[in-house]
Amino acid sequence: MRYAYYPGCSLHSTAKEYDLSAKEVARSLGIELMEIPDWICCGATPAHITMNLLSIALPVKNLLKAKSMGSYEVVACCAACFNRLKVANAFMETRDEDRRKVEDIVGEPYRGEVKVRHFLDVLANQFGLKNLKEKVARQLTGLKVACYYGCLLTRPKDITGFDDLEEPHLMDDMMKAIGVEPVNWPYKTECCGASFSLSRTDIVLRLSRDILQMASDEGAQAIVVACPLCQSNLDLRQGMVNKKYNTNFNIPILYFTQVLGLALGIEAKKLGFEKHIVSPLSLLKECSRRLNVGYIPTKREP
Amino acid sequence: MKIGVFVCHCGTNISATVDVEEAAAAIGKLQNVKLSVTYRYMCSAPGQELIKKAVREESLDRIVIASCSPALHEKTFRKCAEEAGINPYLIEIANIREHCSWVHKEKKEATRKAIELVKIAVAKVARNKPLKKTYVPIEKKVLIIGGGISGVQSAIDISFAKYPAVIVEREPSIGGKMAQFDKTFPTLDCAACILTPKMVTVSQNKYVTIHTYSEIESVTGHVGDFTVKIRKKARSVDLDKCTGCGACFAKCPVKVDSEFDMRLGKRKAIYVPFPQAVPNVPVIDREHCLWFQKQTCGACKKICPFGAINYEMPDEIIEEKFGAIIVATGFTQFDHSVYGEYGYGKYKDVITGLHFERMANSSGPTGGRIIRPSDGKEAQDVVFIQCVGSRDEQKGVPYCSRVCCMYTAKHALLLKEHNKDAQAYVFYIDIRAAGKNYEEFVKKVQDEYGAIYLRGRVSRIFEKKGKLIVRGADTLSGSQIEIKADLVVLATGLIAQGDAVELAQMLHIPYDQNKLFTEAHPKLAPAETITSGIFLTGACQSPKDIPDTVATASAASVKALGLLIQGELEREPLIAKVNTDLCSGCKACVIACPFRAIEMKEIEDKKLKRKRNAAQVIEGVCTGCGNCTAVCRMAAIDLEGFSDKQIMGEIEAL
Amino acid sequence: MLKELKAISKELLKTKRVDVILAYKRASDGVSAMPCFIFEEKDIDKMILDSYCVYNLSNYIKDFPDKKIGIVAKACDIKSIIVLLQENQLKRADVVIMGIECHGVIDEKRLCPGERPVQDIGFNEKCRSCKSPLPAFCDYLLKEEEERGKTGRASEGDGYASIRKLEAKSPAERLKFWEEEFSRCIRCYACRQVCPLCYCPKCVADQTDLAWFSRASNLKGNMSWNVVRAIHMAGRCVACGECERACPVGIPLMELNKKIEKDVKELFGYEAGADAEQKPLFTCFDKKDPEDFVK
Amino acid sequence: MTDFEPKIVAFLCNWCSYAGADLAGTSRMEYPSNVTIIRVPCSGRMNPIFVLKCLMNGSDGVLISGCHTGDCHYSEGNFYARRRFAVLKSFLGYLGIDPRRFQMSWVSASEGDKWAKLIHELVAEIKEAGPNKMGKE
Repeated sequence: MRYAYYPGCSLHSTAKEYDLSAKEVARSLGIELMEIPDWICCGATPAHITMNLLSIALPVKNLLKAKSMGSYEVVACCAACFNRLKVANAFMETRDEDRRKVEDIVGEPYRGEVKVRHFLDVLANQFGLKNLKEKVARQLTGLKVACYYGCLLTRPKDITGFDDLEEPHLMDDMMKAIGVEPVNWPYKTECCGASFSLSRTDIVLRLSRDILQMASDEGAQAIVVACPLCQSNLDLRQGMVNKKYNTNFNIPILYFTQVLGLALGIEAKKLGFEKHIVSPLSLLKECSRRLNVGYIPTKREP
Repeated sequence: MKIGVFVCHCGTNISATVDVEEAAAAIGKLQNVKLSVTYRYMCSAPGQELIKKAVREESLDRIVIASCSPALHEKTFRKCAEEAGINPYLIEIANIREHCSWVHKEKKEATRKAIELVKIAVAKVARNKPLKKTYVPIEKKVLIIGGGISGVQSAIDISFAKYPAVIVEREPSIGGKMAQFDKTFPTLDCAACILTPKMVTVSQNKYVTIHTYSEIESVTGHVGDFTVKIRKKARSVDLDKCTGCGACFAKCPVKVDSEFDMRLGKRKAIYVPFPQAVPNVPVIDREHCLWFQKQTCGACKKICPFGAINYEMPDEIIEEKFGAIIVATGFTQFDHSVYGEYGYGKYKDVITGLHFERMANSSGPTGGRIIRPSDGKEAQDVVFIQCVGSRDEQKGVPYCSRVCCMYTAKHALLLKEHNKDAQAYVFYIDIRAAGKNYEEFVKKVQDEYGAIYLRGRVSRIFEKKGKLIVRGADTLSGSQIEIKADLVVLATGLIAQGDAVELAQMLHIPYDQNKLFTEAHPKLAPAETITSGIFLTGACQSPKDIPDTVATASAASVKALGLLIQGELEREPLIAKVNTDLCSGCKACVIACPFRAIEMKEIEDKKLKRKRNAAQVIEGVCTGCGNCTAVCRMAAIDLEGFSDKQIMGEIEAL
Repeated sequence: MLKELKAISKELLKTKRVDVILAYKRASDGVSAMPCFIFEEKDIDKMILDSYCVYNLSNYIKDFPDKKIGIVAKACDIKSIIVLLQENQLKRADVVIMGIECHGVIDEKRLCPGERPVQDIGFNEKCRSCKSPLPAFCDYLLKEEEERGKTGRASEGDGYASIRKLEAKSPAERLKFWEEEFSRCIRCYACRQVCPLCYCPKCVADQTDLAWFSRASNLKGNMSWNVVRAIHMAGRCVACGECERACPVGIPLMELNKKIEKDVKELFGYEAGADAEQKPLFTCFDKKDPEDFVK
Repeated sequence: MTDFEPKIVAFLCNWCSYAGADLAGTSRMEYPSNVTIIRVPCSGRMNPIFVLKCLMNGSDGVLISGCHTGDCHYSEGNFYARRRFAVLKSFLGYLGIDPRRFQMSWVSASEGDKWAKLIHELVAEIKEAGPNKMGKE
């Protein structure tokens, strides 16, 4: 399986570990991710709240780049990127009038022919959970996680449409498949407040608190996510949440690719666990005691 | 030939976009047109006077009215012509409103088209023939499809006029949805107390025949003479022998979820759906009966002292003739399992209003206790969510189900009456309490019964520590709220029966995009359908509360009676007619007629001086669809009112 | 075969099983065949039977109402008899069909005085797509005494090659083609008179009470006539080819009839003259009839 | 061709399509004025000669509209019409007459919007097809 790979800004900065682990997982499964040469912004937050056409043109530009690579399927990991790329395609497929405007901007005809998939979708539906199960090298038995999908992955349904809108389960299924226990909790798609991340921190803290609370109430040792914004909110803000609401959450926020990586027997150090604020190390140590996770970097590398 | 053309302004509805004066002038120049005038409202009394006067003074012999759609006023002007002494079929309507002034903005264009339309009408009317209405006998009996409150009411009204009525109900008992209700808003009298007397009256009425556990198999014919096949499903219990002693279901070992009690309670495999059922005769549910599944048991047959149990009973198909049909098939509940935010219907303690009715009912499955189906505990905090399925283009139906606001208020009140410590929360979009004493009722529920009304939608329901967490928005305080509820009651909307479309096609009545049956006119003919002789009542037409349902039932009955009391039925003479000189007797029309209204008959061919066969139309049966005229290569059969000459004339006029 | 035919005819007339026999006799040119109506046994000897017997005699059935008719018919002619039965123009009991084995008739257009063997003249176009030399639906089946070598039947092809060629052309070309053809029409209605299925008491073309289309022999009128004729033959024409044969100005009428024949076969799986019991094409429908052309 | 205003005849069945067009009016849906409506009881009433007559009479387009199959007021009329005009449509095309000139549609009494949309499309298509020169020497 070969795909054009669109990392997006997060995966090259705050979500490096997502990028690392995704690539590692892909490699170990023999999935080839070819990064799109000089890809540009996906048009998320700033663009699409300021200028609609731009927010379409940007992703289209990227999709055209992918097309020029001779690839007709693009994989994204960041939920926001995924969402923008999908929206752009839908836009170009359905709205003839505006399509021309966009085509003028990007200077090429485009009718949404380049298909866009989320890495989760590729693994679960393309590679297949059954095959994943077979590839499992480490039994992470006993690890309880809460799968958190956030808002951008599944909405709007008719555009993203690969998992249930109200009750998404693909990540849960995957965790089950690799022997991790997903807790049954209702906040899978609650808002984490990401879009207010900087403007209204208070809201973000409250919403993140609710999510963390629910997760720990249901006995999750970690929250598994597929979106860098969710991750940074829950991870980055966890300390502030604890301060503000004098709670003492210590819930690592892991990317599904990281957990998957562990299960596939990839060395933990290759999966960038050290990059987390709420360190998963102790959790992993515990695992490693039960089963050999391999070398765990103790101090965070610069 | 002297044709008079009368162009209507329709206030400004036409004249705003069509230059009526210019049009009238242009038409005045047409051949055969003796007079062409305009008037503000042709359909008004003075308008019609003007027409009659013109006919007298100008001795007109044909009339064209350029106005609104013939659907609205063709009859009006036919009558007008008759009064003016012209055959009512020597008029034509040019539809320059719906088909012109209302759909075009550019005055020049609209005027041109209006003239065109009138030209056509003039060309047609010039070829019209004076026709006489025909008369056919009427079968003086009414079929009522559905034995709910509307069907029962219709039957009572019709029997009151001493005309026979036949109710066909698919369930084992009449009574319909109302029989499942506990109390009725806003007066809170118990549904059973007001319904059952009616059920008994109708069952003892010598003018009314009731076929329960029966369905309509086919409907053919036309107004005054419908032939209907009714399938009487095998009840396995002899209606005449059974006395309703109940020994059989007391003995029956099989327990099944009761549909009547919304599966909150149990019934037997041989059962009477509810104590006051009419007829009070059990039916065997062959799906679950041991005898029909494994040829074992047979307890009911053994115990029955009257030998009323008959396992061999087959379905029976009876055929009856009717003069009119009243459709009273009612509604079914919207299936809320499409709502993921409410848990896709997988939470036991998320129920519908109808479940609540059964619980609140003292003779219901919980003996009147409002409980949590999951653990049977008394419910303290109950959340009611309105507009579930209603007013939701995405997942439900676009329309308002009209009764939910009221029954939810009623539920909130009943909750309090059953358990004074209970607390009701109601999520609503708007409160629609238009009805006598309705608003007052809702107010009472809010003020005296302390129901907390929250304006907003529920975004999610989930279980936590045995409670249902209901998260929603309170748009008035602009805040998010979470309620830990014991029970959530969804005010699910009213939708058309699953098989509404098949029935509509059987009856040839139209239905809308929501599968609700369409009335002949939304305002002026709400109880009729465009198919003459078929009438509508109750929720099969649109959601209705009990008062409105009963009102429409009586309305439909009056319409049906109005039809029946006519000695014979006046029929439009717009039917097919054979010119035997041209007919080759090839039978094409006979085979192609959807109504079998054409037969072959031997005629004396004068030219060939020999007998031969030619087609002949059976007047009472022909509906005037004209299919025969198109399959006849020799143009030997023609349709009055839409004759080949008229249509060809219209085409030539273009 | 002829001997057998004569014997049967004799019997039929003698026993009064039939009042008249529709058969072929030699025309005055000594070459071609023409119809003859035999009422008495003595005339039976006039009968001939060879590949010059082109005409579809069923056209004359309508001239003998209320008479019992014996008819000599080729497989193709019999189809039109079937349609007549189907359309109630004839009672099965009133007709005795003497089906003859036929391996193709000559192409009259190329017939010129002086007797010549059929192979030099060439077979009639319609024979190329003939399914079988033996009629299925008849009372007497008359077979050739000895194996016939030469046959007009083409081994391959369904006879729609020319139709497909026309269909492949551009609309403009087609319109031009047909306008040229129709412009030659002189409205003699020979096509109608010779058609065994044109039995209407008064053809729409002759109705004066209502002028269905221009009677004038201009392009408009000609086009109308030919289109109406073809549509009125839809699902009825059995491709006996008489109309085209009779057309004095050589309009390829079969190219119209066969187009519709092909369409109804493809659209509704309907074949004219296949079965006397089936309902005529336009007097019935199938709920699954194609609808893709409807918006 | 932009200045060419086509002349289109539409035969509407009285029960569905005519009522649908009425609804378009009551709902004030604007559409081009090129279409003139002739009312017939049922699409089954339509004789192929009517269509031919229109085309010979210089109409640029002809539309027949009836109830959706299964909804016919006379239960089956539109089924007969469908078969009849499937043949005619193909045949006219064979003669080289632009297939856009003769069209058929199902429009129910509640589909005023469909009717308006249909006319917009129809007029656009016929404009593309250009004036009907059929039967003109």
